[in-house]
Order: sequence, then C-alpha cells, then structure tokens
Amino acid sequence: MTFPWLTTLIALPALGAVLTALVPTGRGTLAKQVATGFALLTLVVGALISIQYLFDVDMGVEPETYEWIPEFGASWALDLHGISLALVALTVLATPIVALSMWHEAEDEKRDPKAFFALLLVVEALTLTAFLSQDVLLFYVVFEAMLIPLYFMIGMYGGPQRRYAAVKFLLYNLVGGLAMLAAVIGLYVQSVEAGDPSFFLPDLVALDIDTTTQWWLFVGFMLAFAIKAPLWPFHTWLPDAAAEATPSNAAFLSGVADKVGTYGMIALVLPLFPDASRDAAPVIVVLAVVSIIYGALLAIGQTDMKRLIGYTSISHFGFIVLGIFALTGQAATGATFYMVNHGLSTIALFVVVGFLIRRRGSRQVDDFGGVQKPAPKLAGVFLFAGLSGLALPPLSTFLSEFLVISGTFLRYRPAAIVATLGIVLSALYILWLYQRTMTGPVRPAVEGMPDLRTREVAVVAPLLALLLVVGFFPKPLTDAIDEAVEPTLVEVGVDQPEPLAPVAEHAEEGTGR
Amino acid sequence: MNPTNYLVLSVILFAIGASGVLIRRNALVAFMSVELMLNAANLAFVTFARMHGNLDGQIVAFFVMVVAAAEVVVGLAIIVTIFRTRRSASVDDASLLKL
Amino acid sequence: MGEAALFWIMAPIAVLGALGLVFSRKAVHGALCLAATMVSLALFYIAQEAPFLGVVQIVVYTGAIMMLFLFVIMLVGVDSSDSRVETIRGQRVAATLAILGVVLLLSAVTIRATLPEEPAGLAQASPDGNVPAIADLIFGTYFWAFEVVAALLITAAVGAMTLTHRERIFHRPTQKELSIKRFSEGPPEEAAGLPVPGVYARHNAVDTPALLPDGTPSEASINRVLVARGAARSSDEFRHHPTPADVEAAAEGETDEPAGQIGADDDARGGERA
Amino acid sequence: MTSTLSALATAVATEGGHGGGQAVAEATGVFDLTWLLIAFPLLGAAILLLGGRRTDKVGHLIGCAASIASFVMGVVLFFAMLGEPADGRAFTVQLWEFVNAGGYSVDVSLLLDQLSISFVLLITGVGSLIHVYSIGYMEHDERRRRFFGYLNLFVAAMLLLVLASDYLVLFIGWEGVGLASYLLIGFWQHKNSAAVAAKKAFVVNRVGDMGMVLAMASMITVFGSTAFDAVFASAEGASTGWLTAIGLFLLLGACGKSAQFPLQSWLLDAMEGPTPVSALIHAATMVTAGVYLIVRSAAIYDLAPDARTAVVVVGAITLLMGAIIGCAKDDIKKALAGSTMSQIGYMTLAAGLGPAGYAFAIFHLLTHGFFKANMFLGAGSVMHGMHDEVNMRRYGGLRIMMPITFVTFAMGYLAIIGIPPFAGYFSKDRIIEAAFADNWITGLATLLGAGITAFYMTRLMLMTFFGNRRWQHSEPPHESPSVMTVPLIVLAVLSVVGGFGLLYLGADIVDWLAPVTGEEHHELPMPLWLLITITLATVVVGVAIAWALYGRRAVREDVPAGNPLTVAARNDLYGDAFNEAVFMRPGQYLTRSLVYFENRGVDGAVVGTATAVGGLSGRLRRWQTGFVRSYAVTMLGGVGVVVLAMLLVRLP
Repeated sequence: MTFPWLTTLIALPALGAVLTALVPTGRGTLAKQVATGFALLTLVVGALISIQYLFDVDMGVEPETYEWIPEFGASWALDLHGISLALVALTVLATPIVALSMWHEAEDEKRDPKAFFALLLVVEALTLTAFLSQDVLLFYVVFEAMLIPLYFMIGMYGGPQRRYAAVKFLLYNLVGGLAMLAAVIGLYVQSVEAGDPSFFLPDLVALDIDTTTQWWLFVGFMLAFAIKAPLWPFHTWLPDAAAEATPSNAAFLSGVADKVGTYGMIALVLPLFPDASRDAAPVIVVLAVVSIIYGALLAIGQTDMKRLIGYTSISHFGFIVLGIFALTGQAATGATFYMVNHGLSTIALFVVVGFLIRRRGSRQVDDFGGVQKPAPKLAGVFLFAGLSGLALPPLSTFLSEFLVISGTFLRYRPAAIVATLGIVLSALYILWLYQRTMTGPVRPAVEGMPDLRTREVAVVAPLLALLLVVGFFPKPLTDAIDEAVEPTLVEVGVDQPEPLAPVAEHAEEGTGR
Repeated sequence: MNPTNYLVLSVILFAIGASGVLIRRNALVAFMSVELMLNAANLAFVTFARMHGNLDGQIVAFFVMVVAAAEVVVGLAIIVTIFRTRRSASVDDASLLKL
Repeated sequence: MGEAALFWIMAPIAVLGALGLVFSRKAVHGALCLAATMVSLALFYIAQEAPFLGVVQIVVYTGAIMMLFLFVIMLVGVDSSDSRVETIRGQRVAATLAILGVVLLLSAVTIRATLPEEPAGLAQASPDGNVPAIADLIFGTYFWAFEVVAALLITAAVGAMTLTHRERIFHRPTQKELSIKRFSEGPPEEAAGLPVPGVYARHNAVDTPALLPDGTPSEASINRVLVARGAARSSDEFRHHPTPADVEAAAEGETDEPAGQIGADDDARGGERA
Repeated sequence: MTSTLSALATAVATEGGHGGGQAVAEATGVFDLTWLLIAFPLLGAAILLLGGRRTDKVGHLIGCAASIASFVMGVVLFFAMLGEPADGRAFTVQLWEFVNAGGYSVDVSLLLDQLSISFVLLITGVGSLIHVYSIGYMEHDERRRRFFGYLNLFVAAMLLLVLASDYLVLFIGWEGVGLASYLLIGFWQHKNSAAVAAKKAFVVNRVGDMGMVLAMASMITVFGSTAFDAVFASAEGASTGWLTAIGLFLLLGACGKSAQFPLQSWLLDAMEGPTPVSALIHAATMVTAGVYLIVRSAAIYDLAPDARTAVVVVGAITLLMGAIIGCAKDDIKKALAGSTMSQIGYMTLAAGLGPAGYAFAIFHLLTHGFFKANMFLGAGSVMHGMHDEVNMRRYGGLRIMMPITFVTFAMGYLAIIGIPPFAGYFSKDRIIEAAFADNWITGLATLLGAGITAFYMTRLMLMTFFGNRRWQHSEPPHESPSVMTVPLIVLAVLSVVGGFGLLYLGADIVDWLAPVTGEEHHELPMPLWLLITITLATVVVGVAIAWALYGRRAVREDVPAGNPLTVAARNDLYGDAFNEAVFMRPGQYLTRSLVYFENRGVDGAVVGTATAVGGLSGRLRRWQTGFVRSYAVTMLGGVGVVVLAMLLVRLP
C-alpha cells in the first residue's frame, strides 16, 4: 500500500488545529507558531504532491478510497486532478501567508489568538477535503461544515458590525446548503433507482438522468454554489463579510474558501448534469456578465476599502463563472486558472489594505491620501496588488482573464464583449482607489506612517512574486488544468468551436496546434 | 347488552376529563382530570378487548395504569415543588415558558 | 341482563363523579368524586371479564393514586377552593368548541364504526382464567415492555424524591438550642412551650385556636402555615363577646360557654384564592 | 517545418503582395541573442526598483548603461541584418512556451525583421539620448533612481511590444508601456493633477485595450491562434466581415495607445509627467505603437478595405484636431502634445492607405521620433532654464539666453513644418502624395494639416524664442548643462539629416520595409512638382499668418478672449467636456444609483425578508402565552383535526 499522501495533506492542518487549540491560554505566540508551523508543513506536503502533477515526477500520489458509510455507498474518496490541484496548491499556499498576516489581528480585537489560528487550520483542512473529495456526500458535509469555523472567525474577530455580517454569511450559505442537501439526496435517489446506491462521483457521473430531474438537481447544486461563489444576485453577504471580517480572514474567505463554490460548478455540476448545464448555460452566462459589470460598478461607488475589494471579488467571480459556463476549453481552463490567480491577487489586496487599516485605524478611503510619501514600499506593494487585480499583463491574472474572455467569445460573443467592459471598470476602481489613498498631498493623519516591516514584506512578497512568475510561466499549471478540463467538457457533450479559417494544414505545427 | 354503550360512556368520560383540564386552574384538579381521561381510554381498551376476544387490550390498559402511576408520582412531586416556591397550585401562575 | 342493570346504574354514577370532579370548587371534593368514578369503572372492568384489571384499578388507582392525591391536597391545603372567573381570554369558548368538536367526532367514529353487536368474549383467549392469561402475556409477549415500565417506575420514584428533596442550607437547631433560645429571647409566658391547638375549644382540630384559661383564644396555638394559607379558623369566632344575657348570667354568677358565630358557612370562611 | 512555413509565406508574399509575407527563419548566431535587447533594460529596471536606497547614487548611470547596452545590441543586430540577403532578414527567436489551453497555444517568441529593428533602433537610440538628458533634468529630484527604473521598464516593455511575434505577447508589452506611462505621468504623485492625469491615461488606454482583447478573441475565433505567422498566413481564408471586425478592434486599440480620435483626451493631460517622459513616451515611441500595430497587421488591413477607410478617417480627424488644439495652447508642452497628436494622425492616415502608405507611416514615425523628441527636450531645456514655467506667454526672446536650445529647437521646427531638406519634409511630403493619390479629400486634409502645422509651430517658435521678453524672474534664464544639450544636438542633427539619410543613404526606407509591409506604387492626380509646390506654398502661408499675428505684434501676456474656434481649441475641442457629459456624469450617476439599488433593492430584499420573518415570528410568539391550558386547547384541537382527517380518509 502506498503512502496516503492526500489524507496526510488533510490530516496535517486538522492535527495542527487540535494542537493549536491545546496550547495553554495565554501562550498566544506559541499557538501562532504551532499553527503557522503546521500550515508550512502542509505547504511542503502540498508542494511535493504538486510536483508530480506539474512536472511529471512520480511521487506516489494515488487516489484514495476508504469505507465511510458503506450502507449508503459513501466513502472517504480522494483524488487529485488538474482542477483540484490548482486549488489545493492555492489553499496550501495561502494558509501560511494568511496565518502570518493575521499575526496581530486577534490581539487588536482583544481576543485570544489561539482560537483564531486553530479555526483557520480547520477551514484549511475542510477546504482541502472539499477540493480533493470524490464523494458527493463527503463534499456536501465539508461544504457545510466549513461555514461553522468561518462563522466564528467572522463573528468573533471582526469589526463593529461583525455579528450581523457573520449571521448574514451563515444564513445565506445555509440556504444554499439546504438546496444542495435536497439535490444531494435527489442524486442519491437516482443512483438507488439505477440499482447501485453510491455517492462516488464517477459512479454518479456515469448515471443517465433524465433532463427534467437534471434540471431540479442542477438548480439545487447551482444555488448553493452561486451563493458561495457569489453570483449576482446572491452576493450581498460578501461585501458585509469582507468589510467586517479581519483583513486576513476576508482574504482567506474570498480568496480561498469561496473557491469551493466555483470548484463545485466545474467539478461537480458540469459532469453531473451535462444536459441541464448546457441548457442553463446562457442564463448563467448572463448572470455572470451582470456580476462582472455590477460588481465593478459598485466597487467604484464604495467608500470603504474592504467593501470595495469585496465588490471587486464579485466582479472577478463573475469572470470565473462566465468561463465555466462558456463551455469551451480556453474559457474553462482560464476560469480554473483564474480561481488561483484571483486567490493570490485578492489575498494580496486584502492583506495590504489590512496593513493600511491597521496603521491608520480606519477603513474609509477618504481618511487616506498621499501615503506613498511616508510609506513608499507600502504604496508600491499596494499598486502591484492592485495591478494584479485589474489583470495587467504579464501578471498571471491577465492570462486567465484573457482566456475567459476569448473562450467566451467563441460561443457567446455579446456576453464576451460586455464582459470586456470589465477590464475598463477594473482599471477605474483600482486606480481611483490608489489615487485617492496613495497619491496627492500628504494628509496630516498619514504623516509618519511607518513603512512595511519585515514580517509584512514576508507576507506579501511571495504572493507578488508568484503572480509575476506564474504570469510569465503559466504553462505547467495551465497544462495540468487543461488536461483535467477537457474530459469535463467531453462529459458535458459540447464541441470546441473550430476556427473559422484554420491555419493551413502544414502551418499547424508551427503554431503548436 | 351492546358493548358500544361502554364506548359511548368512555367518550363522555374522556370529554369531561378534557374539559376539566381545559377549564380548571387548580393543578391538582387538572391532573385528576388527566387521570380521568386515561381511565376513559382504559375503559375503551377493556371494552375492545372483550369485543374482539383479544387480551391485548387489557394488557395495554394495565400498562396505562402503571405508567399513570409513575406519572402521578412525578407530577405530584412537581406540583409540591412548585407550591413550595410559589405558594400557589394554579397552573396559570406557572407561565414562564414563553418568549 | 345483570350487566345491563349494572351498567345503567353505575354509568350515571361514573358520569356524575366525573362532572363532580370538574365542577367541584374544592379539590378534595373533586378527588372523592373521582374515586367514585374509578370504583364504578372497576366494576365495569370486572363486568367485562377483566377481573384482574378491576382489582388493580381499585388497589392501584383508588387505593394508591387517589390517596397520593389526597395527601398532596392536604399538603397544599384541603380547604382552598378555586375561583370560577376565567382569566385567559377566550379560553372557555375555545375549550367548549374543542371539546364539542372532539365529542362529536369521537361519537361519529364510535357510531359509524361497524362493531359486533355481541362481544366475542374472552373465553377463548383465556382458557385458564383471566389472571394466568394476562400473566402469560405480560411475561411473554410484553416482557420487554414490562421491564421498561418497571424501570420507569423506579425512575419516577427516584425522580419524585429528588424533586421534593430540599437541601438543608442552615444548621438545624437542636431541641436544646431551641429551649435555650426560648428562655433567653422569647416572652416568659411562652417559655414552657406554645399552647396546643384545640385545647378547651369546642373542636380539637388543628385549625381551631386553643382557649386560654381566661377564655380568650390564643393565636399562637395555630400553625403559622395554616394562618398564612387562610385555612385557620379566625380566633374572633371564639372570643367571648358578652351579650346582655351574658351580663345577666354573669351577674347570676354562672359561667357559660363563650358564644360566637358558630356554624357559619365553611365556604364563606375559606380564604378565596384568586 | 520551418522550411515549409517559409515556403508558404514566400508564396503568399509573391502571389498576393501583401505584407507580413516574407520568409521567417529560425534565428541563429547573433540573432539568437535578440532577447538581450529586452533583458538589459529589464534587468536595469529590476535593479533600480528592487535595489532600494543602496542604488540611489549610481541609479542614473545604471539606467543609462542598460539603455545604451540595448542600443549597442540593436546596432549590432542591425548590421548583422544588413549582412543577410534582402529577402532573408526576418528571424524568430523562440524563448519559451507560454500557454496551451483548449487548443489555443501561445509561444513567447521574438520576431526580428526590418520593421522591428527600425523600432528597436528608434526606441533604444532616442531612449538612450533621453536617458542621458534626464541625468541633468532630474538632477534635483530625490526620486531620480526610481525615475530611471521606470524609464528602463518602459524601454523593456516597448521593445517587447515591437519584437513580439504573437499578438498576446505584443499585448504584454503594450500593457507594460501603458504601466510605465502611468507611473511616469504620475511620477510627481504629490501633485493631484499628475495622479489624475496618470489615471486618466491608463483608463482611456484600457478602453483601447478592450479593442485589443476583442481583436485577439476574434483572431482565436477565426484563426485559432494569435501568432503573427498563423494569422497572416490564413487571413485570406477568413471572411471580410471578420477581418473588418478585427481591423476595427485593432484600430480601437491603436486609438487608445496613440491618442487618436475618439480616445485622444489623455495625451494632453499626460504632459503632467516630467518632460523627458513626454519626449520619450508621449512623443517619440509609445504613442506610435498604434501605428506600429496597424502596419504590423498589414495582412489583415489589406483584406479589409472598410477597416482601412476607418483608419484613414480616424487619422484625418485626429490630424486636424491635434493641429487645431496645438494652435490655441499657451502651455508649450500642450502645444507640442497637440502637435504630436496631429503628426500621429498623419501616420495613422498613411497606415490606413494600405501598402501605398505603410512604409511612409513608419518613415514619418521615425523622423517624427527624432524631431519631436528634439523639440520636447528643447522645451524641457527651456522649462529648466525658466524655473519650470510652461506658459509661453511668459517666455520671449530666449534665443539669446539659450543659444544651443534655440538652434536645436529650430532644426526640429524646420523639420516638422516640412522645409526641405529637413527630415520632416521627406516623410510628410510622401504621406501627402500618397493621400492625394488615394483621394482628394484625404489629400486636402493632409495639406490643410501641413498648413496649420506651420502656423502653430511658428507661433510656438515666435512666442518662445523671439519677441519681447516677458519673463519676470530675478535671475535670468540660463542655458542647460551639457549633459542636456548634447542629446539635443544629436537629435537636431538627426532632425536635419534623418529624412534625407533614411531615404537616400544606403537603402531606401521604403525598400527596406517592403518585405514586411508590401509595396504599391500610386498614381498622382497631378504632377509631382505641382504638388510639392502647393504643399510648400501652404506651409509658407501658415508661417506668414503666424508671423503676422505673433511676430510683428507684441505677444500679450494675458490670454485674449479669442474667437469661438480658439476657445474650443483651448478646451481640447471639448473632448473632455464630451467625455464628462457622456461617460463620467452618467457613470457616476449610474454608480450611485446602483449603490442605492444594491443597498435598498438587492440587499434590501434580503434584509426585508429577514425583517418580515422576524416580524412574523414576533406575531406568532404571542401564541406562546405560557399558559398550559391554552396549549392544551391547541392540543385538543390538533387531536380533533387528526381524528377528522382519519375519518375523512376512512370515509367510504
């Protein structure tokens, strides 16, 4: 029997959470160190696993299946494919960074940091399980379980309105989860009727469900994911949560945890309900485009920096959903790639804004101005993160956004053209934010604002470096994603649109087609 | 004699017991009314047992009695406890179970 | 024929007893009415080939449960009686409607049901008599239920004890301490102990105050709890109110029993409980 | 593989005569090092931007060294290319595979051909001069190191833009120069106006980027690729409708980057940046990227006449607009910026004329790069001497104080108005000829443009260097240090000989570019001498009017009211007002109303539902009286309902 890499990957943060929780109260620093240590350990294991997929080195990572509830056909089934690889990599990478960035956040709220860090690791373990799970019931359970630690993280450590935001977050996602539970049961009933009760994803994908039933189940799953992702008009919990949670928590929430929603769309919804997905795609595409434009316009209209970033996330999630439901290879690869890049970029933005807020004690844009003078490094990092948010090449966000737009253009031209407006709007909200906070005459309140400290540089530098490096050399990752996306699209039964005037036969090699 | 009469009597006793529960405020009386309702049900059980020639009805009645005994013990203990603290045996006074 | 007679005699008694329970203002009367109903039900059981249940009914219900009720009634106050004023708005109407509805429905069920005219009888089901047959069932088919019920009874007993048990928080004064306290703190006339209720009075019940040698009733002879509950007889009714005739008699050197408003209605004296 | 590809390409070139059709060889030898062109300035930028204060002292030297190294490399490559046969001067350098998604793949590879080497030399040559100039110009700025870092970043991005062999890679450079432009316009971030101008430039450019993105998306839809060779090779197989669409999308991109109508508004504001930036980015190189894009996409435009017409129209409008704006500006840099718009309009127009004009567009682009950089640096020198005064109404008579600046500026002036034998004469005249050959209207537009150019440049010249002295500083203006004048002299020389040299020394620029752009000879509707005479006459008329207005009369220090056209021109022909009225205000209104709608509508619906549920619960809880007897009634009612239900169900 080979080494259970994937289970280890999940078990490490879970163990870390327990150990962090066991640290005696009052030894806050020790708890933080334990938590960060385990997050880093997970990162190492995750990196080892990724190597196998990115660079074709056999590390002995294999799908794992252990019995869980054999009566229902539910199992602890884990597997890693290109899509989940991207998101697992994002998760293991983001956690230590977020852990480092939230070093002082709990103390700022006069609370014990122990629980905060333990909860973060719990969320990491659950998120990893969701990304790796090959069992629909297991996925559902972790999908729902994730809400609880996040609820406490928002509700205990956030801003003045944190309770409201936490309850809103919980209720929204529970509504979605309820719909999904119904659909999961419905799906199970289908498998029972087919004679082989199972929650195992490949088994369920192999089912032949009639279109009407598919529609109902599709709506159930999609509602949950659309709320999680979040898609217009189910988005209003995110700005509140983003504004009220601590910056690092908001970063992890919208950067990593919410990706479970979009992951569910591409990894569960598309293969499970191909007919319904095909039929519903135009509707979802319209919603996604509305999200893109609406989120961007609202971001422009915000005065609260964290809320603003929350709305930009809605816009970006719109791009991701658009890419998934455009049902073309480029768009789907781009969308998955986008999930990773958006994670990196949003975390960077939230974290940097967190530094700013911590220094000034205010989230309002108007309270800043001319920060670049006292804190040029901070301003530079802020601009860099912002540019990644507006998808400036060669940062990795650009390629994903371009792939989504061009992939959508293949099938839904008006949608793609409207979505392109998003690139103008994103420039507006990011640069306007930068202009109002960083440039102009130095405000008295920001005079003497300290520049970045070593810890803060250590938090942001890897993110920015990754955005740049992945932006220049995206191929290993996009190849892995592309490989996994292709079967999904085949499952949905859509054809990749062929070029109208393809490159002549003998020229094809030259362009790598 | 037509055994249905017993059943009608049972219905009447049950209804009277129910009205006692609903109308009387004295916890003890209300409690006794509950006992009356149980007894009415028992009568129906016994009647059915005889009517269908099956002893199970009597067994059920027996268990009802035993359970009623247990219930009375606990119920009376509660009434006594409440009376001790509130100096009242009115069911309306114990109305804290609300929002 | 005999059964019909029994039924038609005992059924009205049962119904009357039930009505008595509901309409009596004093709980103790209600309890007695209920006992009557239960006894009549016991007779019905016996009449319906359930002698075991009939006996159990009398022993357990009438004998044990009703006695328990009576004890509690005494504990709570045997005299207290209820007000007839309904305090919950709409309760009476709702209750009447609900009861009428249930009666109608149950009657409808009973009448509509196709029931055998003649009962099948239990001869076949209990060849060796009622008690062995029931024993067979209880210790056979229903053994598990029986055991559970047994456990339930034990639990109930323990529960009742726990509920009514009071933890003693303060040191309980010993007799010696009480005696010392009486001499050191109390009025000297109480040093030898309080007068016992009913002494020299016309009744020797606990709610009747004792008469002191000079003929005045002693408030101190009655238990405080009874006074608080309003269950004690007013000492006023025993106080000597000299009438002209008394004065005359006194002049004659005769002493007579103190005259008072004896025989006033019990109900009127009982404290109304809101 | 390569041989078949080149065979095909050659076939296309010979048969169709379209551009982009010459044989492209896998790079060998020195051409393999093409990537060093980009690597030098990129490394310089990295050192300067990440190095921190340690590099403060030598920052400007590192920056100059990086740029000059790149220039030397460019020269080496140029001569190496000259050594190759005329039809074998295009090379690709495969660097790495970028992405492969859903059948769409992109390689990061460079294409070095006659067109791109021309740009490389312009960018690195003029760029190096401006680097050197900046040493003096930015001497007193405490953030000089960062300035050089940004300049190096710009050079690297611009080189990537012109060397890319795939539209996607081109776009990376395209956005890179946009970023550098943003950073440099807003270099003096403490000024609000600079920050706003920078943002405006970026956002307007992003509108153009929409066009670029959509053009690339269309290419993927039509050709399944964005690589130059693949797109150009199969352009013939695509429908005209698609090609027109791609052409128009590319034009939108070009309009954004090159400040062409209707996306011209940012360029005038961009003058907030330091003057070397205006010279390098907003005159000589970056703003010409749109022209490069159109010329590079010759294969597409050749097959899409409608798109070409649109390019011509845009070029003509911008050419006149820029010129008119240039006439009314008193800010020397803004007057030059209007001129830049106008000159790029010329190039765009020429590019829109098809194979007849591509080479002339590039030709004018190069000469313009020389003389406009020269003039901007000259203006910078004037400002340097005038204590950062930019208003020409406060200049006057500076030719005595700043002789070198004056002479070099005059060279640029003569070049831009097209006096033979200065550089501008050769390039602009060719464009006017080609325009007349195409049709009368275009020709007249270019002719009129030439006249107005003569007018505003003469006005600028007169107001700055001649006439009465209107400056009031305690210390008189002084000539700039030699580190600034030397680049001016070099550029002045180029302004003088550039046109003649490119046309007649060595190879003709038109023949040089022909393998890339194609070639087409045009028939003039009139004799050439007549046209040249008319053109020169128009120029002389323009100069004369300016002389009459500004030379003979003293220039007023206050701003005269002016006629409506002047007022309109001062307000950039209401371009900003239009944008504000049509986009900004409604946009703000839309944003505000959306915020309202979000809070009251979308979130309101949610919160409203929650409140409604809460209210309902508040009502419902009244039922929970706590009275056992009430509950008992309910229970009994429930029993009734259950019995009733059973009765009804059992009812026969």
